[in-house]
Amino acid sequence: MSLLSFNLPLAAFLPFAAAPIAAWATRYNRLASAWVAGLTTLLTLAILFPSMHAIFAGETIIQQWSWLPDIGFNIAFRLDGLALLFALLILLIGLLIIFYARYYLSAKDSMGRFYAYMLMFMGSMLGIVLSENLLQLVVFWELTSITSFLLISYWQHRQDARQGARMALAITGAGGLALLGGVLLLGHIVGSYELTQVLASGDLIRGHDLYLPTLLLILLGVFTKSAQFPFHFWLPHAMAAPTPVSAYLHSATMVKAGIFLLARFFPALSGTPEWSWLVGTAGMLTLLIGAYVALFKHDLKGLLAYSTLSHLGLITLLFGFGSQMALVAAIFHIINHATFKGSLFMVAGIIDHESGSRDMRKLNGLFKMMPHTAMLAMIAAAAMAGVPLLNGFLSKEMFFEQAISASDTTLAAWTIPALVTLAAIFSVAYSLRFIHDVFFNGEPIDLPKTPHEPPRFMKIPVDILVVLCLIVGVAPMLLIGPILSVAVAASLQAPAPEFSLAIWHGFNLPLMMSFIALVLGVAVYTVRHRLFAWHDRCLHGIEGKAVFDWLQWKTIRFAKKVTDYFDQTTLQPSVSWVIGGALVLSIITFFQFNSPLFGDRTLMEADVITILMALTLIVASLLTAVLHHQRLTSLISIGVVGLVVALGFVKFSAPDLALTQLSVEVVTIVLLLLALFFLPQHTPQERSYIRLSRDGIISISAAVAVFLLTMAVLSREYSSIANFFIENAKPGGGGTNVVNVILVDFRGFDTLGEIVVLALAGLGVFAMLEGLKLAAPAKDVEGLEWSHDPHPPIMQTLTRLLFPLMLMVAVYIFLRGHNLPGGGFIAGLIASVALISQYLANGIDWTNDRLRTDMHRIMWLGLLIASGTGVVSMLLGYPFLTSAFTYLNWPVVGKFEVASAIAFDLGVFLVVVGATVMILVELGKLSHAAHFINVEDIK
Amino acid sequence: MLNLALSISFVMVGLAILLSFIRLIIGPNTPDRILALDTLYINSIALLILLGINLQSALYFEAALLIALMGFMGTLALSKYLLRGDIME
Amino acid sequence: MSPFTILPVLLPLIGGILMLMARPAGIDTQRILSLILTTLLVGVSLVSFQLANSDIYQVVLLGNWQAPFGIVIVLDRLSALMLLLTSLLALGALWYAIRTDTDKQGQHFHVLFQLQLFGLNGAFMTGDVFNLFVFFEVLLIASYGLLLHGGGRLRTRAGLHYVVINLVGSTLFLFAVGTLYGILGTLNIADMAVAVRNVSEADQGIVATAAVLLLVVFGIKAAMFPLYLWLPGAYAYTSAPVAALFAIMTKVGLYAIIRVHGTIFSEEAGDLAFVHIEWVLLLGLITLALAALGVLAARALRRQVAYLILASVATLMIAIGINNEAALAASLYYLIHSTMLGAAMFLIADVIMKGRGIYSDSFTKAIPIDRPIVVGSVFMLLGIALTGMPPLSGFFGKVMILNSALNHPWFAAILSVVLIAGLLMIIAVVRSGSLMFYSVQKEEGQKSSPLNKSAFVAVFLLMLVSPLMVMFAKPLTDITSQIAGQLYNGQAYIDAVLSTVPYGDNSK
Amino acid sequence: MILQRLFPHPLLTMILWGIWLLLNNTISPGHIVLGAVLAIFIPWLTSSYWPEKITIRHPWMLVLYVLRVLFEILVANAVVAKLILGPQKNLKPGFLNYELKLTSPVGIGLLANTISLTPGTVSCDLSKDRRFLLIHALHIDDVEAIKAEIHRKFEKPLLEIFVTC
Amino acid sequence: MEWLIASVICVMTGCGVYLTLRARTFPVVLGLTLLAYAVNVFLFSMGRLQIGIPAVIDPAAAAYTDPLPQALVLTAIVIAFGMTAFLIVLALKARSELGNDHVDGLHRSDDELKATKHNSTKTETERSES
Amino acid sequence: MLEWILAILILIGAFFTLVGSIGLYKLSDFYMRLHGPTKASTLGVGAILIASAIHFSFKTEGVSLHEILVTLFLFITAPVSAHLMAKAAIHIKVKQVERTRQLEK
Ligand code: NA
Ligand code: NA
Repeated sequence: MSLLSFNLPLAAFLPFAAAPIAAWATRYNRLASAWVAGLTTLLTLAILFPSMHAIFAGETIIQQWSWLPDIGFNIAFRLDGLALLFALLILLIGLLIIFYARYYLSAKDSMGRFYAYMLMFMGSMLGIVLSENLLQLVVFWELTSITSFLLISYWQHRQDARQGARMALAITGAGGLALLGGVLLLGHIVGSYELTQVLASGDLIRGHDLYLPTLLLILLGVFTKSAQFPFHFWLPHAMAAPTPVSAYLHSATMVKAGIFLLARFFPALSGTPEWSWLVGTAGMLTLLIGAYVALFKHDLKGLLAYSTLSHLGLITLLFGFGSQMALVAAIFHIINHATFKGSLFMVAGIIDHESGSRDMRKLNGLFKMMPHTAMLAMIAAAAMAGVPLLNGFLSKEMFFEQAISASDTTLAAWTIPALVTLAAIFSVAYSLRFIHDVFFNGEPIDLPKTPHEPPRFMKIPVDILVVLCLIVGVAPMLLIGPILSVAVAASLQAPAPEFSLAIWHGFNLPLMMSFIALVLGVAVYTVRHRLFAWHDRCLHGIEGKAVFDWLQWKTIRFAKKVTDYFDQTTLQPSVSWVIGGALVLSIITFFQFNSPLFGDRTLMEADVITILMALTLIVASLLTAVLHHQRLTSLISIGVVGLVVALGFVKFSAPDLALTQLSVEVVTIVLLLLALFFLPQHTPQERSYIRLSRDGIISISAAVAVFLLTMAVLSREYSSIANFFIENAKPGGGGTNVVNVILVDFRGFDTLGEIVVLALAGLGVFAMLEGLKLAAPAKDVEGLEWSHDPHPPIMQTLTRLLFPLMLMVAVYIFLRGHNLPGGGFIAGLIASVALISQYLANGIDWTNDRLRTDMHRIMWLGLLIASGTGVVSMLLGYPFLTSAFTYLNWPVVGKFEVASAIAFDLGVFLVVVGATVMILVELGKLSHAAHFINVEDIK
Repeated sequence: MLNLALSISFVMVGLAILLSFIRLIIGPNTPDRILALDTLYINSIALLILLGINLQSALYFEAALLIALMGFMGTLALSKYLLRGDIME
Repeated sequence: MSPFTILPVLLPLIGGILMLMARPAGIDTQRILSLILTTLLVGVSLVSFQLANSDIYQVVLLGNWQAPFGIVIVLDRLSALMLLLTSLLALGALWYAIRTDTDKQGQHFHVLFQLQLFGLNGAFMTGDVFNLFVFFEVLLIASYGLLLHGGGRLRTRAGLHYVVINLVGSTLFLFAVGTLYGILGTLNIADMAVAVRNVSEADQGIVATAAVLLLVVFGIKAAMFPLYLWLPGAYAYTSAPVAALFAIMTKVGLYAIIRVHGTIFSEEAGDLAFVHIEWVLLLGLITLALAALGVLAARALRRQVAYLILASVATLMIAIGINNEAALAASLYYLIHSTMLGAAMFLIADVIMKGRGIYSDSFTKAIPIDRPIVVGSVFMLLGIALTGMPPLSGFFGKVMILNSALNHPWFAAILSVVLIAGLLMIIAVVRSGSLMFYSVQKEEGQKSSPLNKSAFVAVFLLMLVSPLMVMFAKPLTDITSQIAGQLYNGQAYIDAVLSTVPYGDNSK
Repeated sequence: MILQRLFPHPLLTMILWGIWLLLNNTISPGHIVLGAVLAIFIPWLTSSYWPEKITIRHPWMLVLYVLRVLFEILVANAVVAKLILGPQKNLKPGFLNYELKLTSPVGIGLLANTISLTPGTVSCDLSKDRRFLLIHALHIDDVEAIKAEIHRKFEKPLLEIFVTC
Repeated sequence: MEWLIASVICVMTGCGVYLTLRARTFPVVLGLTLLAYAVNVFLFSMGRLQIGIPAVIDPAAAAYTDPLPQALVLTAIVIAFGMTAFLIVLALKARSELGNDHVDGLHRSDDELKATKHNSTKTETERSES
Repeated sequence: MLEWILAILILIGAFFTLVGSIGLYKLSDFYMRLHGPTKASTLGVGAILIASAIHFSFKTEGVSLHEILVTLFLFITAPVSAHLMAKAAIHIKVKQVERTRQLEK
């Protein structure tokens, strides 16, 4: 594989790879990172060099590798004239900037960080211009946003740097996201993200329904990046960056990325009125605003920034004209602008560097102190103003020409040339200001440093650029002709039109416009002081940043409002949302179907006693809710609910459930009582009727919904898998109590999970109670002293008597569980209640002395046994939790069944005992650590 | 005969439950309510046994047994709560 | 069926028991054991992943009972992915917890941790709706314990809210499961999928209602609007390693939607096909919008991170809601990204918080932290990844999702919400990042605590996932595409589950 | 000695054995064996919860006592039913303090139980020194008569059954 | 009979939801307990209502009720018990940490007020009322 | 004959259960009401249990005596409950009807 088959990705990748090296190299030598950066740039140039021949021969090089073919995301690079032009701009100007920055940065500044960021930025830019795949292009596009953020905020201690960087990132990041959207749409329309195909599908795209949204999204990307109105305001604030950054990013390269896209997508998107209007309007407005505001900036870099805006607007406007020649002019101006603006920024940097100020009101008469620099600045500024024999003049002439020819097609024929000329007037004026205000105009005022010529090498990059301005201005075709030609051809995806870059086209309208601009520009400059005063009076403070800040502030405020509305860190609204959400979703969904609410299953007759019990249950539930302010009463009435539910289970053929419910009920009451001691005995009345009615509505809706749901199911027939269990419980599971066999065998895994839950509850309670200190009331609610008899002897005696009996019953319930109602869980609860009754009657210390077992141990033993039975079956080659049973026949005892499920159930039993006792006893111990306080103190 | 007796008994026990429950509702004191709950438990035993006879099934017996054995725990705890606040000390 | 299949569930269960047994031996023993077990679990998950890397489903009939009568454990590509993700995340979180002594701040950290993994893995592998409920409860109660671990005022309150909301959720779960059983008469997911096809028109409304109820339940876990309100507090106020582990918790909800709804209400379900899907999409869009606003509105870093997680989960919901194979594949790619990077973000928030001393994580000017370049770079990369900026995994995930939505009727809404939300998050994270790392001032008497380097390793490694996901995007997306393909071929799952015969003698 | 440790409470063992068989409603050999094992094991397990030894002098008297109590309950039920169903104003409820001769805690417990089980009286409190039992009676005509009755019917037999320890 | 059961579930649910929406922890615990009862009965009734035919294999039995919902409810009861225990202890912990038994805690510390400044003075007053 | 005995026993049991609850409902202070449940727990439940024992002894093979246990357990637990409730009531000074005879001292 030759280098030429992968030099494009390599070129884009190399700067990224070099970035960490540059950062690292600075540890050893401050200048090492500059060397790394410079050599990397040269190397990258060298890597691209072999391909250039082909490009000038009109070829397009595409190097691609399939990466994510499913979404059309390939690693695909493209080198054509346009890409080469931009790549050269990026690399050559980059090289000069790297050179320049080495002298610009002060000893305090971290060279490593700077050059690392620079290299990453360079790589990102190369990535954009070399991308064949559009998604890949978006990646590099956003990378330039990120790296430019890093570069702008390079002096991170400065607030303006941080803010400017953030703003730039916000705007260009937003544009990047829009571009992503546009590219996705483009890919959707074309069916590919490959540029080659997209460019070949111009008619398809323009004719597509999604053309306008696509265009809008892509233009959003373009306009934000290239700082077109109304997104222009980030650029001046990005000037907080070190000047090399401004020179590189904000004049030569990054801001041109948007322009690059206009050139790239020209064949695919242009040629429609939408294109002309959108692109043209944005360009025109930016051109005017930039040129106008530039004049009023007292900051050198501010002036250059707005001037840059203006020139970017100019280029954009040219693309808006949409003609082939306009494209030529646009691309030509891109080159020219990069040269003169780059040099001007560097000059500004030199002045700043040497004088310590950029304020043109203080900077005066520098010509005497730095004549060389002044010469360079004057030439570059003249190029910017469009003075003949300089490159700026040439492209500006072409621009005027295009403005005139574009005006043919519009109604208000004179407006475009007029406005363009107006912009040119201001352009001349501010260029003049840049020169005259700084280098002449009297003596410097209060400069921090005495200015003198910078180090010789610092001027070399400026020298080179200014010389280029001159050469291009004098002999344009010599240097620019070939590359411009291939770039235009690549942009058009068609042979470039005939163009001539002659200096002299005769006396024509454009020349006249140039002349007017020059003359009136000088005139404007001479009346500048009056203009400044007028401007300060009328237009001062109107700025895009204010709008941006306001918008951002509004957005954040809105965000906070919305977020606070939902996320109040309050429980009740959250619960209401959950219940309300469930109600709304299910009701809407139900009515999307044509199902009747109720089915036609024959229902059962109700008998008197059931009606009575149901009424009891209903009233008890209501009582619990109504009386919840009296907590103890509420607790008693929930006890009734539990009891009646258990009775209901008995009535409807669920003895196991009844037993479970009964035992759980008992334990729950004890549990809640233990806790209630440490809580207020009464719930305060709620006075908010709004809340009460809201809760009432939610509760009643939930109740009605559940009623309907229950009836809806119960009034329908169903067929279930139940028969299998009934048929297989005995032969397959070895037990006749089908519910128990399901629990320990068919669905033993559920039970395993369930005891883990219980164990975790116990451990969780244990962990929570550790070190918990609570206030306990020293008197009861009525202010009565507590009874002095903690363990009434009669209770003591009789519960002790009961203890062995309860254990006996627990064993009984445990052993019968497999065949008759009962089982490990219920037995565990009985045993727990037996133990707890001892704690209750005799106290914790007394009982603990006798128990001498840590419940942790009981729990892990239980878990171990339960999971152990499952593992044993695995060791025998059966799936986890497979049960086995057999019948033994012993003398005297007779025939009995031995089932592994019993072992499993034993595990359940132990965990239940361990967890339940742990929970209750740990809770009981709480009073040991409690400090007793009077009820009044709690209130 | 037996069925008639059972029906009457069910109604009587049902009434008993109702009366106990009314006491629980009206109170007036917490001990009254505890007492009512305790009585409800005992009434439930009667109901369960009757149900067992009615349904000809011995499977409901254990429920009655458990109530007899453990139902008092609630009463115990509630009473102790009134006496000491701290029921396990 | 391989006996190995059960191990991802069994190992943490035994691990939990061992931790409990090792309690008397002290925290050091528990730590070593816990690390060994979790590393083993990573190994087991890797093997499982390999095992599942075929079109064959590994089905275990627990108790050797034929589905749908017994409970089945199913290892397919998706569950294997979730297992692997969980174990890797767990290892990172555990390492961080140990190196920062978080596990010492309360009782039973390691028991809870292992059993949390048991719950998670069980939920990922079970093929039974009710068993899913049980495992939800296991993972929830373990998460309650972990969430509250260490205590503290705000943590306790957040825990209380979390617990109550989830208990309401559990109630809803049972209502939904009950209804489904009451109509379909079965609990096995595969069997339900078969039963749903035969549901009469008269019963469809009820089944659909149950489906949506179930969606609400899963939506609570997944933090779907309007059920997400537990998340910001819970994630913001628990300890960092727990929050990191919780990055997978929201994914359980999404997983359940994919698994349960995706299987039962699949294309073959007739009128009931994808009855849930528009809700997922709609609520996902709303959640994303609110999450982005939350990121922007946050006044402290941890809360911002919590909302970032919410946003990534919402993006996943949208991807699932788009409902095609490509979108699902994209969502799985994004799921890996969101889980690992979200976890890393919580950890780095903790690093920053600890570094800033009394200023904690509030967005105020504070003292510079120790090693700002290392921490700052990692934070920036994580920020880039989580806000979906290139060139990290978040961007690629997002692009894949959007690309898969191109033909969706709601494309405009999806595109605008995703892009605008992305922008808001970028703005917010840049603000907080520049505040945390740029806008700093040295102060008399305030010293930042030194960086815990060994704990930071976990953050760094988790962060590395993002570039790796980009570098290996191709193989990774191949895998996610395979998973999505398998998931959209629900019939294969159903056949595999229902046709697996018990081991040995059929009659046992 | 070993026997003592094996059967810390022989009576309890017997009772538990009986209970096991009753619970299972069977006298199958298997259950007899299992019941015996449990009846030995459980008292052994719970022996520490029984701090004082209970020695019963005349076990058969306990049986007699139980029968007597059952009979008293039967009679008292009828009496009290009449009282309850009759007009309330006729009722003369009241408290009385019953001075105990019994000292064994189990004995006192049984007596208090018996009193409560017999309709019409409820034992409400035991004084701290365990000498007085506070009793509430639904209807009191003659306090001393009630006390005497309690002593005659219940306490005296119990005194004979339980040995002081 | 079905109407009765549905009514019972309905009222338990309603009361449970109402209590769960209260501002203090104890009623919330009671509410969740009631909700658990409600859903358990609901789940149980999904096997349809059967009288006198428990699922215990007996040669004399003509039919059996559906045992599966019963097994599920049993599991659900146990889990609900564990959750209730956890929650009530958490309520105690919250009381200890937050200083009162309000579900949101009354006394917010300054640092949190700074961190999450609440727009809703409404909720604050509402909270102090309740 | 058997049926008659059963019917009578059941009715007796139900009757006393009802009487107990009537007492609970009707009597005028807590201490008097306390006497109600003792009726129910003794003769009320007892009679029904005997009926059950007879019923199942004849209906199924073998005698059914486990009903005795319910009574046994009740006889141990019910008085403890009553005792504690009374103690609690006295402790919190629950009101008595005026005509209640007070202690001799
Ligand atoms: Na000047
Ligand atoms: Na205590």
